[in-house]
Amino acid sequence: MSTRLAKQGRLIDRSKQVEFSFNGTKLKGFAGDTLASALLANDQMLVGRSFKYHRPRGLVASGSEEPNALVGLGVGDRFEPNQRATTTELFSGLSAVSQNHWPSLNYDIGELNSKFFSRFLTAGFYYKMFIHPRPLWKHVYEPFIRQSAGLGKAPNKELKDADTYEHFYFFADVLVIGGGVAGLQAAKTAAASGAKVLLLEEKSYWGGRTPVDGGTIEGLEAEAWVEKTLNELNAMDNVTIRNRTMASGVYDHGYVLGYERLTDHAPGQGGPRHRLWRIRASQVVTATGAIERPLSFAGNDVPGVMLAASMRDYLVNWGVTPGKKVVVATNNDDAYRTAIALHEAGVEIVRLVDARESGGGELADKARELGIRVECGRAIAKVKDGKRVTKVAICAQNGEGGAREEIEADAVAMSGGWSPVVHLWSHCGGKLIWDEAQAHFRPDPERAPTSHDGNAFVVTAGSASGPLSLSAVMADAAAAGAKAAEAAGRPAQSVAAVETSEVSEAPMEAVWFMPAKADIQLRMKTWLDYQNDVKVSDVQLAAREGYESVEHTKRYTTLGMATDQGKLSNINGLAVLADSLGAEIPQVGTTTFRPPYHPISMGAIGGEARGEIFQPLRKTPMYEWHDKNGADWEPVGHWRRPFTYLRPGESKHDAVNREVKNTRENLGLLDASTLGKLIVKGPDAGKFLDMLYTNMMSTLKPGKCRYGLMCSENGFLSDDGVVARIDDDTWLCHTTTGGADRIHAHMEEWLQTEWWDWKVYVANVTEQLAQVAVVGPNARKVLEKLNAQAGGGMDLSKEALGFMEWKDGEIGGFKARAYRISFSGELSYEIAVAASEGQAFWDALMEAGKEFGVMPYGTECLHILRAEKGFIMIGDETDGTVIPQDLGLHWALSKKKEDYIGKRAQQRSYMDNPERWQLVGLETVDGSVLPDGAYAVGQGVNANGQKNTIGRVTSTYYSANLDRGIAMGLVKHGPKRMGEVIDFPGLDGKIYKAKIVDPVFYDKEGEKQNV
Amino acid sequence: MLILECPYCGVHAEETELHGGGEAHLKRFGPGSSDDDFHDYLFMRENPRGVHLERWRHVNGCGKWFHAARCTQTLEVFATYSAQTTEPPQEVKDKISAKRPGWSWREFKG
Amino acid sequence: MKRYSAFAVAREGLRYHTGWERAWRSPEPKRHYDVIIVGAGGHGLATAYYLGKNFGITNVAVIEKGWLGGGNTGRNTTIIRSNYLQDPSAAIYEKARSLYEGLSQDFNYNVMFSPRGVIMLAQTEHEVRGYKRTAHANALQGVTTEWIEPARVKELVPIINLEGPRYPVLGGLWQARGGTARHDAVAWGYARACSAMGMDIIQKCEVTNVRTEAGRVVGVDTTKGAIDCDKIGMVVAGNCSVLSQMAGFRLPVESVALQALVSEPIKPCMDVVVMANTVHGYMSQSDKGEMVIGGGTDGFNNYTQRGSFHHIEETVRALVETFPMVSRLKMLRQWGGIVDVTGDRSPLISKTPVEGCFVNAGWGTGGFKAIPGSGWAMAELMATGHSNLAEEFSMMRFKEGKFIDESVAAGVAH
Amino acid sequence: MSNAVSVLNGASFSGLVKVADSGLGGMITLRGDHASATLQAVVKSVTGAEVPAIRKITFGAAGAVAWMTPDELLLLVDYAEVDAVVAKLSEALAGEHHLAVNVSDARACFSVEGEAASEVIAKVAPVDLAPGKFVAGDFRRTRFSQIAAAFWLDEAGVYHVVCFRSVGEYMFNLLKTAAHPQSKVGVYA
Repeated sequence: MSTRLAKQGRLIDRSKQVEFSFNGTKLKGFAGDTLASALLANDQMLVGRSFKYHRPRGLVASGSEEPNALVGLGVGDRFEPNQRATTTELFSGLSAVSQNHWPSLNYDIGELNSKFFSRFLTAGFYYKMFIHPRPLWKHVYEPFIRQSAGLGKAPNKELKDADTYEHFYFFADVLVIGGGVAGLQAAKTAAASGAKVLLLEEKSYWGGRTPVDGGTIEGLEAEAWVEKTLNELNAMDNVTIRNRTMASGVYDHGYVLGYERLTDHAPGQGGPRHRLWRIRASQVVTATGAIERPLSFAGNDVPGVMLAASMRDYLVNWGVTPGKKVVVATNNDDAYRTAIALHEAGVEIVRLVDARESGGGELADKARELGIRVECGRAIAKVKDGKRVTKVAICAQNGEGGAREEIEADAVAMSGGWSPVVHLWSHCGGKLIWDEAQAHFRPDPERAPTSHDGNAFVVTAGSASGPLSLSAVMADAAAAGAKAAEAAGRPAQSVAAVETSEVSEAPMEAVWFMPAKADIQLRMKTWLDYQNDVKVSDVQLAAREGYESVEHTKRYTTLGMATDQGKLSNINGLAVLADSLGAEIPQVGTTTFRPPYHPISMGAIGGEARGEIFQPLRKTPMYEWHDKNGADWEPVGHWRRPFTYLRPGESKHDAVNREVKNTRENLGLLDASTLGKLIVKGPDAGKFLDMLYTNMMSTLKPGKCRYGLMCSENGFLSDDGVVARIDDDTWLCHTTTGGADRIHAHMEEWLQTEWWDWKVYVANVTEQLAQVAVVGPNARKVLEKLNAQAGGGMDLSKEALGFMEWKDGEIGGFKARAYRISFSGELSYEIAVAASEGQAFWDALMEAGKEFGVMPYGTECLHILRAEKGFIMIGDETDGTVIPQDLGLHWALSKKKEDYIGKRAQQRSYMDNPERWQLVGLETVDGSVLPDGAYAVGQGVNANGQKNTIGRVTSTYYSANLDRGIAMGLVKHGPKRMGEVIDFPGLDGKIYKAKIVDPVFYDKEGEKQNV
Repeated sequence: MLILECPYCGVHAEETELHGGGEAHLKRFGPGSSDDDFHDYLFMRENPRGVHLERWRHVNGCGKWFHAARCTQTLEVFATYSAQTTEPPQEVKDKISAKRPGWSWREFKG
Repeated sequence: MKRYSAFAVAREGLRYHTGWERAWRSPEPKRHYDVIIVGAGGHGLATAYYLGKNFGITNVAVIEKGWLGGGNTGRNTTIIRSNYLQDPSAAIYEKARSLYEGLSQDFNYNVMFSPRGVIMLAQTEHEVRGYKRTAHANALQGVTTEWIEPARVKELVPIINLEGPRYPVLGGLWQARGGTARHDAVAWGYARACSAMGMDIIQKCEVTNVRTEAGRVVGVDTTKGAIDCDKIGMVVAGNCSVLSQMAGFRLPVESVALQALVSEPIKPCMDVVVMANTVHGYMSQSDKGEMVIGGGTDGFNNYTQRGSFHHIEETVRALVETFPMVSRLKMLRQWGGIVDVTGDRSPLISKTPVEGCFVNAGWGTGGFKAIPGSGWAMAELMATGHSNLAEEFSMMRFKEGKFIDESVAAGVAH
Repeated sequence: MSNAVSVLNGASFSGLVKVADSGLGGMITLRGDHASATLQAVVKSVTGAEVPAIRKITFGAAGAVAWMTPDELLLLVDYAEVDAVVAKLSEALAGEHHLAVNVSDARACFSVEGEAASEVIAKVAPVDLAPGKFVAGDFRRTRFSQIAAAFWLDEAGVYHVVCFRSVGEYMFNLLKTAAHPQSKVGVYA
């Protein structure tokens, strides 16, 4: 059984007991425990179920490579699935539940199923099954499969995450990733050059493996050296160090993401839960260490079978042992350290099987001296199936697994050698080479990832480079730190050798199958990927079926696609694949390494952008007034505009109709502040505007306004608005709400990149001004009243300010510019005042307007009023495929100009084509409202069997003033077909019959606006 | 996440301050041009796997458009330069040649 | 070729799966083929498949630089829908969708087409109008879609947050027979079927030159030697510009990065595909339980298959806002592909200035859903010189100004 | 004028740092040739400040001048004086190509004050704010999370942040969030 020992546990504080719960059972651990070590201390060997077969799963590793120990952590709005027990620091009140089982962890139906089916459920199973009959996949097979899919439970769908997140930008000369002895040494060396250094460590503690493995550095025990070095680094102000911060990805141009877990070890303490560091480093040192590989023997997935070095971690760091009678299996010397450590801690090593005929070095001798039974050239044939280890069968490594000796044991420590953690090196294109001696892929320093300047920007340090001995690791780390600092532009330094203790180790031997010629029964019980249940036999099958590319095998078997992304399984799987193909491992190659190194929270990625700062919300100066007065908001880009103003008990429809009638009969106010206002000034401004607009602007007289159209270079209508000429060399261009920034950018683009010799300056003054449309028969009255109250102001009479004229002056004591323009057909003024005074001006108008029946109106009323007049609306009549000619706007296309943006495009055959649909008005025969977006059908079908269409509705409304539906649309030969009735099939199954009419429905002579 | 140095304000701007503007040194064809010329001007973009000359705008910055010489295969940036030019200046061509001997792009060569 | 079936699986299970055949052969190239398809992605393999199936042309080689299905076919978010606005798009995507319905049976290989339904959320008045317009158009195009109200959206997507507050859900365009499929299986199923017809799929073979004589294509040079052919189909997505240069003509295409990501697998919580275009994000849940998430493209030419992280941030922000529970999931893996985008963001299935040379490209962000229809139309064009499905997608359209613009209905081309 | 109110009307927040709406300030966009002697003279006369070097802000008795682009300056003067100053500029520069326009009301301005100010801003802006990297008199246009913004550091170590008026509230809430009392990063402060 696994248990806590009386001694050892360098990371735990036995004086601080911590209570937590697992599957509802109250358990105890110590401060400094991880959830994993605490579970082991409580003899919780079984921690989860595998993905496919629901096999019982126990802890295999001690770090983020752990594939099995995934739990649901927390409750309610802080619940999170798939948290690794090995990277979860224990805290008081921690609540964890195991995953992927029903009804319980111990008795799982899924396991019974898979016990029976597993021999059929091999790689490719789903591709070969459930093909007939067709409907069953959706209705029977897939629902069944989906129910068994997934690992952890989904968070509650109704709850919003209780935690917050943030980002932080940081710039460094040298970023060192990994706080083991290599990372510390690299940081120390780099910092000595004066470089600005950032050092990140994903765990809460520093030093990595070395304090566990032992050895001395500069005469100090590893642990003491780590502490000393940390203190030195902390004392330097060019060094920043951060624990609990994982570098999750390396991206182009030295961009690295750091994932800092601020409160996961102490939830609810306030402040952000995670902070995502957006780091720019000119050089990156990856001191990410190496990961031990499992051995491939039958039953290597039984709870209690663990990586040898991880077992040592649990012993030394947390004082727990997974068993009392341990079998150790290895192909290298490092596992001897585990045997020795366990033995010295009083744990019985029932057998150490070393696959190497020649056995190990110094450590092996020491083990024998301690009386540990070491057998060379031997292997594990099979671990007896079950929820924990009970029996282990030993056989000769070089055989099929016959002549087995069965021994009693409750845990197995295995070591298949070590693979450098190359993920971060590879994210941005770093290449790997195969190291035959160590049987692993390691970074190829000659083919490092390159940055904006084309130079390498990632250097590896320590065992991440390949070497495993302490002396080699420290030497490599020091060199890496110096190299990075120099590449970051710091003076070169001669690196002094770091003195370390040395143990001579015998070379490892690659062992991809245990025993070497294991038969199919054994291979079908030999796991490569523990979480996804991929076995040696699956990879061999994939190869046999022609899925020869490593990517094919990965995808066909799901090897390495689990939440550990194959940290333990990839190399072993590759070796099996290579063997099956009779190829060399380097020829087979690896799959692509993609970020993140280890999963990071979506919350952290989103950062602070949630709730009210999810996106910027643009507000006009009168926003709060609208909000208090019933505004029903409509998002328009990042702006929000009142769609209508609801009165208590009023429906949207009624509110809109009220506004529509009142504006025509009395007085309406529209907040038009969102309309774009661009000042264009300079000797060449007229010439410039003549290129930008389809019509002539250079001839506009100061004091006058003109409606203008803009097209893209591709010929399509992009924006419209009223242009006012301010003085000889100054124009003010109004754009649509959406157009302000877009058209400003459009102008700057042409001025900067095409006509840079033209003397024109543009300024966007959209937000400088609050603009109010004062509309209706009483418009002049209310403004004159304001002037009267203020004892004077600008003359707004028909004579003094005619239609399509503007002037500056004062209105009601406000410095204002008044435009006599109308988008409604009513007597209408648009008044611009300083944005800071917008609310005051609006208040004054509302107050003075009372006696004239003033009401604010929203965008829907605006749309209806313009539709009644047959005015087009960018975004309704236009959609990016419409040219001015389609809308009968030929009058706005200057014949005098040889060029304007879009003119050439409009001369192309399909644009200059009478068959194009043209703008008309549409009136339903029965007065009803045409459905939005409806198409008019013609005769027959096209070559692809689709019904032929002859037109479509572009805008459609109920007009309260005319008490009937009115619409505009584009219809083939439309203007030539006045009076014809055409059919619009609705989604409701009805056919709407509409007559083609003139688009001007109201006040055709335009008398009302000219009073 | 690219970094480009804006030649106007000198900021080493990260991509989020910038807006990509597509192929550089386009020659505008207007009324009177042939269908082919106009078509090529609007749609036939250079799309090399390698050296590319392109436009960027420092939109969240000084607002200026500029040109960049960049490798689309490695994302190496050879140089950034003024937008007020119809062809890459000699020193820019030299910088590219130093890294990609024998390069060519439209009518321009190393 | 041995058929796949429950019986076969049972039989093999009893003999430890020793009897399975290769899914496809790995032959050396012959000296000459009637047709060479360059690119063994979904579109290329589908083209070859329908050349054989519909026109009896089986002396075909599909040449692939890397491994089959290793481009965008193997790295997309597997959404299948045909609720497009413009007639030519609706026609070819609906053709593709209807072929997907029967693909598993057609291949005797389960591509796991899952018509679970696709919703495109309307979160602004403009989108409401756009999607109603699309629904009207679809009704006339023979594409079954419907406009649904918020309450129905919530029924279909329990994890959605309807209220906003920023962009309340105003409804959605619902295509009940849209869905997803297992992307690798689509490529593998086509490959297996092509191989069974005697076609050669030649992987790890890069085309280094396209040989022409008197304006006519005569063959290609490859890293496995020269191969002659009567016709060639270029179906290489992001690399089409490079290949067309070899044949001496240019394409109206630019290559940019498109990114996607998956969460760690969780128990099923969302059975349909949801696209939220106002906030730029879309999401579905795979049969493994991962939330599969995609967003928009980068803004610059790129061949690295790596995108810029701020696009991932924008997408995740959008989805956290739309599906609050996503905040407590974790990103397991992010990746990028290179998509080829045309001037109107619609594809090219077209003859080229070189006789006997055809191109199928420009699918941008929307290619996977089109694979069967694209292959069907391309095969028809290559075999007969004309295809109604392909006609509007000719590269000539840019000269005439006859665009196929799908962005107009507030839609995106994912 | 008494009717005029700044976007958040003087609101402020205290957390890691103090964030406050700076109230109404006079702002003028001046486009023209920085090298022009006339321009330099009139800028000096209305603000007391020299035309700044690239990415700098200069201060004078009557105001300040910030470098926006190679052909644009931002003049900071008293809100009440803006019209008069614009008139002076236009008059003085009548002879050369220029554009002077009042943008005072188009802006929202905030001060960010406190030892953690650099860290708070570094949470939302892609700028290196390590000590010595961004100093008093530096002026930077960039992005604050999702909006365009400009900021500078004064002699007193106070950051001044400017953005468009319509997103003033977003900016305030953004800075408030970044200044959460328990969100100290602890690298610069």
